[in-house]
Amino acid sequence: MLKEYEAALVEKKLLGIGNVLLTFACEDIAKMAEPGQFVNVSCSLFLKRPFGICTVDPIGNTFSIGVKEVGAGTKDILTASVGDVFSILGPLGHGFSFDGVKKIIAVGGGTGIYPLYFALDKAKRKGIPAICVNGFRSWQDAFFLSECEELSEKTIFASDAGDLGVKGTVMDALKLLQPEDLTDATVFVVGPEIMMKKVSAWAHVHQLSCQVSLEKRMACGFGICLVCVCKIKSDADNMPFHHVRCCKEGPVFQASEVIW
Amino acid sequence: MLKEYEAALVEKKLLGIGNVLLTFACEDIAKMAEPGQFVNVSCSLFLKRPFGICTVDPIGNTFSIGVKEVGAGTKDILTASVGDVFSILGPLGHGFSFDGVKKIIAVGGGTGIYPLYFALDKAKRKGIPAICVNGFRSWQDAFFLSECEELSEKTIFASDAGDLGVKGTVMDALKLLQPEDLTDATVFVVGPEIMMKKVSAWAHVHQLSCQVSLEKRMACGFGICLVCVCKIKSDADNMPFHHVRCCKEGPVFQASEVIW
Amino acid sequence: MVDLSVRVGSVDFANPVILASGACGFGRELSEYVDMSTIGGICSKGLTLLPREGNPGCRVAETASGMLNSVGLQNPGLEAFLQNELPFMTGLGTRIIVNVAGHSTNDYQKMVERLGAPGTPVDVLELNLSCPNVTEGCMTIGATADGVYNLVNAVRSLTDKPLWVKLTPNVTSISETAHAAQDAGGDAVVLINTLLGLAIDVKTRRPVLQNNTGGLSGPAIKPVALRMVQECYRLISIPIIGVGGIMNAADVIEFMLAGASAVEIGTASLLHPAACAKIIKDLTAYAEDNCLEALSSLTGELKLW
Amino acid sequence: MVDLSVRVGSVDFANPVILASGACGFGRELSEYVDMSTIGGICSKGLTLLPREGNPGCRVAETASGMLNSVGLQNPGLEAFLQNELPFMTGLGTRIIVNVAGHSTNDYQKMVERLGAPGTPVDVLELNLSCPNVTEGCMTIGATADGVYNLVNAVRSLTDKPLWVKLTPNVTSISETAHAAQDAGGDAVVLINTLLGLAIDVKTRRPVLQNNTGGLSGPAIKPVALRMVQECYRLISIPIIGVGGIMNAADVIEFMLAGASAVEIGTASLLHPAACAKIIKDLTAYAEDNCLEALSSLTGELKLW
Ligand SMILES: Cc1cc2nc3c(=O)[nH]c(=O)nc-3n(C[C@H](O)[C@H](O)[C@H](O)COP(=O)(O)OP(=O)(O)OC[C@H]3O[C@@H](n4cnc5c(N)ncnc54)[C@H](O)[C@@H]3O)c2cc1C
Ligand SMILES: Cc1cc2nc3c(=O)[nH]c(=O)nc-3n(C[C@H](O)[C@H](O)[C@H](O)COP(=O)(O)OP(=O)(O)OC[C@H]3O[C@@H](n4cnc5c(N)ncnc54)[C@H](O)[C@@H]3O)c2cc1C
Ligand SMILES: Cc1cc2nc3c(=O)[nH]c(=O)nc-3n(C[C@H](O)[C@H](O)[C@H](O)COP(=O)(O)O)c2cc1C
Ligand SMILES: Cc1cc2nc3c(=O)[nH]c(=O)nc-3n(C[C@H](O)[C@H](O)[C@H](O)COP(=O)(O)O)c2cc1C
Ligand code: FES
Ligand code: FES
Repeated sequence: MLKEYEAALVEKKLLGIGNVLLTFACEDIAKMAEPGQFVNVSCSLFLKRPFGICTVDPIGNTFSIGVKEVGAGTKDILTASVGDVFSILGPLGHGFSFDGVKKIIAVGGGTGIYPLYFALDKAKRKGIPAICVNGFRSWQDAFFLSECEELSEKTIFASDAGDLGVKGTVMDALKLLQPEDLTDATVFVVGPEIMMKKVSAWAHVHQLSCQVSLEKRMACGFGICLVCVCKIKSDADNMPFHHVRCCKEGPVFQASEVIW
Repeated sequence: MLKEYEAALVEKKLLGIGNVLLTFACEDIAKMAEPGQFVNVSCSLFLKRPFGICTVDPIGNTFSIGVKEVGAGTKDILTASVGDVFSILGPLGHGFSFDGVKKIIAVGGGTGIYPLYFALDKAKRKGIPAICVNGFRSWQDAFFLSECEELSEKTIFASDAGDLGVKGTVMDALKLLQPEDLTDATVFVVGPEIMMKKVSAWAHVHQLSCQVSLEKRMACGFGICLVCVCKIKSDADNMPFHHVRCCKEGPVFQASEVIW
Repeated sequence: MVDLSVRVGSVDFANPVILASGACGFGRELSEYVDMSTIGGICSKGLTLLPREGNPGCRVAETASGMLNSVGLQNPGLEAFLQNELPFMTGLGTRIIVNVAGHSTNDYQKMVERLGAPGTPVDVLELNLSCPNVTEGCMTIGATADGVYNLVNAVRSLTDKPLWVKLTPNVTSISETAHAAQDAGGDAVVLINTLLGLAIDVKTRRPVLQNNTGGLSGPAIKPVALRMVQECYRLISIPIIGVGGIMNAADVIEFMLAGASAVEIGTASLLHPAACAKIIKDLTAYAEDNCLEALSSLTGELKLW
Repeated sequence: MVDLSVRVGSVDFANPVILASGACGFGRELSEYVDMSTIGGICSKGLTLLPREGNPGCRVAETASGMLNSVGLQNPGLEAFLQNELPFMTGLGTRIIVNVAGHSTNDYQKMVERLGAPGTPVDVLELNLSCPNVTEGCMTIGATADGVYNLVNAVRSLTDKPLWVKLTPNVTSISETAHAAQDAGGDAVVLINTLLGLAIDVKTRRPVLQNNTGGLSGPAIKPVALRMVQECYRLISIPIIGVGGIMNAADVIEFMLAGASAVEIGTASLLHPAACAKIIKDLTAYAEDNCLEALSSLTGELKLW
């Protein structure tokens, strides 16, 4: 049986402006989670809040999420103290598929870097080479720089401000990849929708398989309320699309299936 | 201008089973409060919760309330930690009148002892002699025993269980008072409604002036919503009673005016 | 300096924040916490022709993000109001709205005639057709379009003052009753009064409120109030005053976007006496941050999907 | 051992806790968290004759102690349900209720005929006359007593299975629509579906929900639901299933005291997948602590003032 966990916050680590890594004690999630899966975390507001799983420590029985403050719920979560207990559901959803993946180009923007970090970590452990392309607004907003470099064969950063890596977006950074970087690569993208859409198109042009992690407003997070649906291409006759649950069939989808 | 205070909890002191004295930092309340007045204290539920002011320290700029856990709101307040900040309105309402009071017989039951303690303290400072009659369920539930003894010329305790003072209620304890104890006395009663009603009747029989502190469910606590009314005798022609605000005209009323 | 002023029909307000009926008394208590001349207006406790002691027993029940009240229009009656309260209110330096309740059409007529006479220092009469806590009049009248039409029609000619009609949300179609108010000559509708609700004490197996049911107010009802304001904004042409669960400046803006020309603050004042002042301060900051020349330009600016 | 079982008309339930339509899918996901054979029953997501993809865009808005949803009856349609979902539900070992929605009387008739045929492993049909998120049928039908009467009447003769009629709270008089359901041969009424509400995103100046409005559920609406259950309990004679904001065992008891024979748990399951199991456990403890022989004895035991 699955269950809802009462998990204590065991560590808070400030990563960058408004970005904090929260570590929770929860054996089951630490042991079961796969990259791309998420947890739904209680806060003082009515609904839980979903966050991609960033790291797991199946020995220490902890896992972590990276949280950026964007509203009342994340604010509340970030003001918690070590020792505070949260109701947490997880690991939820379908993460990245590693089936037949020979090389990864991980493209991340903002908080999208958290689940990608977990994917890079798994890739490293499986001996799958990875290239990492991360976009930030500016140097001050950046985090996980050396961590991503450590897990990747090649790392390219981009910043809107131009004070870190390439000036521009991840699209500008992708241009720096060499043809051999693309050979046999699968693209994993997590970030703002507009970025994922563009990277998907880029992957399509280069005939690379591409997986994206969609973010929708959720309620339950485990598939019973149908509020979180994404438009997915349908092969049914009179139906151009299906509404598919982001929390259950996703959040990671094959980019080729997504109707943006 | 009056204002709503953001007051930090500075001390928590366990007094007896489920009874805790909470001290808050708030200069204005510490300086302005009179015995019988109350504060309305925020909790995690929708409405604030009213509590009689128990002690003030106008030098240290703190005041305290005694809280007994009876439901979700008091439970929440009692789980707070030192340093936590509460929204507090106060001092509210009309407290005990000391006009012409020469001697006090303070009759308290349960949490009613908290505001009476404040009254005893003021009486002592004003040089008004006091007799204190407190009822508890049992010895385990008792608190403020030596504190009340210190402030009173005579103290009688009663307990339902009989393991502290007289076995029985405050009504049994009152029987132990000597005729001279009653001379020139004003009775202050705070406790369960049934007790206040009985003590009022006793005071009436002995022709003693009596003040009672009524407890009604409140919302605002400062007189604008009219949900907290008590039935007070009316001298209007075709109107046997008036609905009077417990939080504003009360909580302390002349017992002779109250329609129970 | 941003312009917070709003206009509701012929009456202008320094800002859109009005204290709601029944949640500010006659202003005495709140005036100890807030400089009342800085608020948009104040609406009196619901008045009846004769004094009323209201309902007996427990009159409040806490609910999730809200409360039920069953005060039942306790008020000093028209005469005592005119003598003791109205002069005080007049001194506050803000717009004065008087909430008028009654058992019968005749009651309303008498009160409108008196309060709405040219000389009285009253800016607006708010017809309360929506109090859920009395057995006659009020919500019974406000429950049907005919009831609303007939009542407003019966008092319309008795005064030149603006008549606002406060409607109950406990209806199948709020736009129908709002339309009736408009058709009968109402100058604005006030949406919404409380939702009829019940709270039960499991231990005693009795309703918490001795009146059994009560009116639900507070943030719990905000989504319903916003929906009704929006619905009426699309379907009627007189101004709307939005009420229901407003706790902060963002809530006020939501109501204005939905179509409210002004708003009333009820339960928020019970929780925080200076809520209205804080809201006005935050509205100013909002208007500045968003380079709004006039806050009133927000009214109805919601873009539906 | 206390007896938690309840009877609603001819159907008995192991306990009064039923999973509400739209907040449990077809039981698959919750069955990973809860032993479904321990709960009173499960009500399917609202079904329509043909598959529906539901409403586009954002479908959820958080509110104070509640949420708005605008799912709009996304469901696989009758045939796919019968083929893929009903067999799974049958295997859960609990009572099965199917929530039936439609655009027209004809839709309802076809579905009732098919689902209500003697052989189908369905215990109860719940007629959804109350979904606020579709433009035709449902709430439009449920908004008037005539609409309810005609619809229930049109399907009554098509099945021998119990028909529960799920009503909308967005009406002036819930007892009138409940009465209509009773008069037309409904076996029970289910009170309440969601309140119609609106949430606004101040930044974008658009409704949060792409359907503009949505249905309000959760503790915010509990006082309204309790009031409607109580009102109908006094005025109709068929059983009532109480729904709306139930989060814990105390809430269930409140609904039963108000007159509910059983209850449905909606939003609580979204927040806590095992909410129903916890509630049943706590109900057992409550019954034991209060020396109740049968939990069902609570129904209607509220003593009004
Ligand atoms: C599968 C998934 C994984 C996520 N992973 C992370 C993560 O690793 N780190 C992280 O910081 N955030 C992540 N998010 C986003 C995070 O859930 C939202 O930022 C959070 O719910 C906002 O809550 P709030 O109360 O602070 O903001 P609100 O006040 O609710 O909203 C503030 C803003 O955030 C947007 N928003 C709110 N909820 C969501 C949501 N569920 N999805 C997308 N946008 C939303 C709103 O439209 C609004 O503009 C993830 C979301 C999903 C669905
Ligand atoms: C003027 C005044 C002074 C008070 N002084 C003290 C004090 O010094 N110390 C103290 O511990 N308590 C005091 N109380 C009572 C205290 O306010 C309640 O115990 C508290 O509000 C209960 O909140 P709750 O959420 O824990 O209980 P709830 O869950 O709200 O209720 C639990 C039980 O308490 C009763 N109750 C709830 N609110 C009130 C209320 N306002 N008045 C009376 N009964 C209520 C309910 O009927 C119920 O039976 C005072 C009340 C008033 C009105
Ligand atoms: C304690 C209380 C008393 C009220 N009395 C009245 C009244 O006398 N007349 C009236 O029209 N509305 C009355 N109301 C309704 C409010 O004016 C307002 O319409 C309602 O509470 C919703 O707004 P809110 O959520 O901001 O409180 C009362 C509300 C409360 C809470
Ligand atoms: C996401 C969601 C979807 C719903 N879908 C349906 C539905 O398909 N059919 C129906 O009759 N009610 C539906 N409802 C209403 C619930 O069954 C229930 O009546 C309502 O939510 C109130 O109960 P609650 O407060 O316990 O959630 C839905 C509710 C929610 C929250
Ligand atoms: S959030 Fe409930 S189904 Fe996805
Ligand atoms: S609690 Fe509001 S008037 Fe007394």
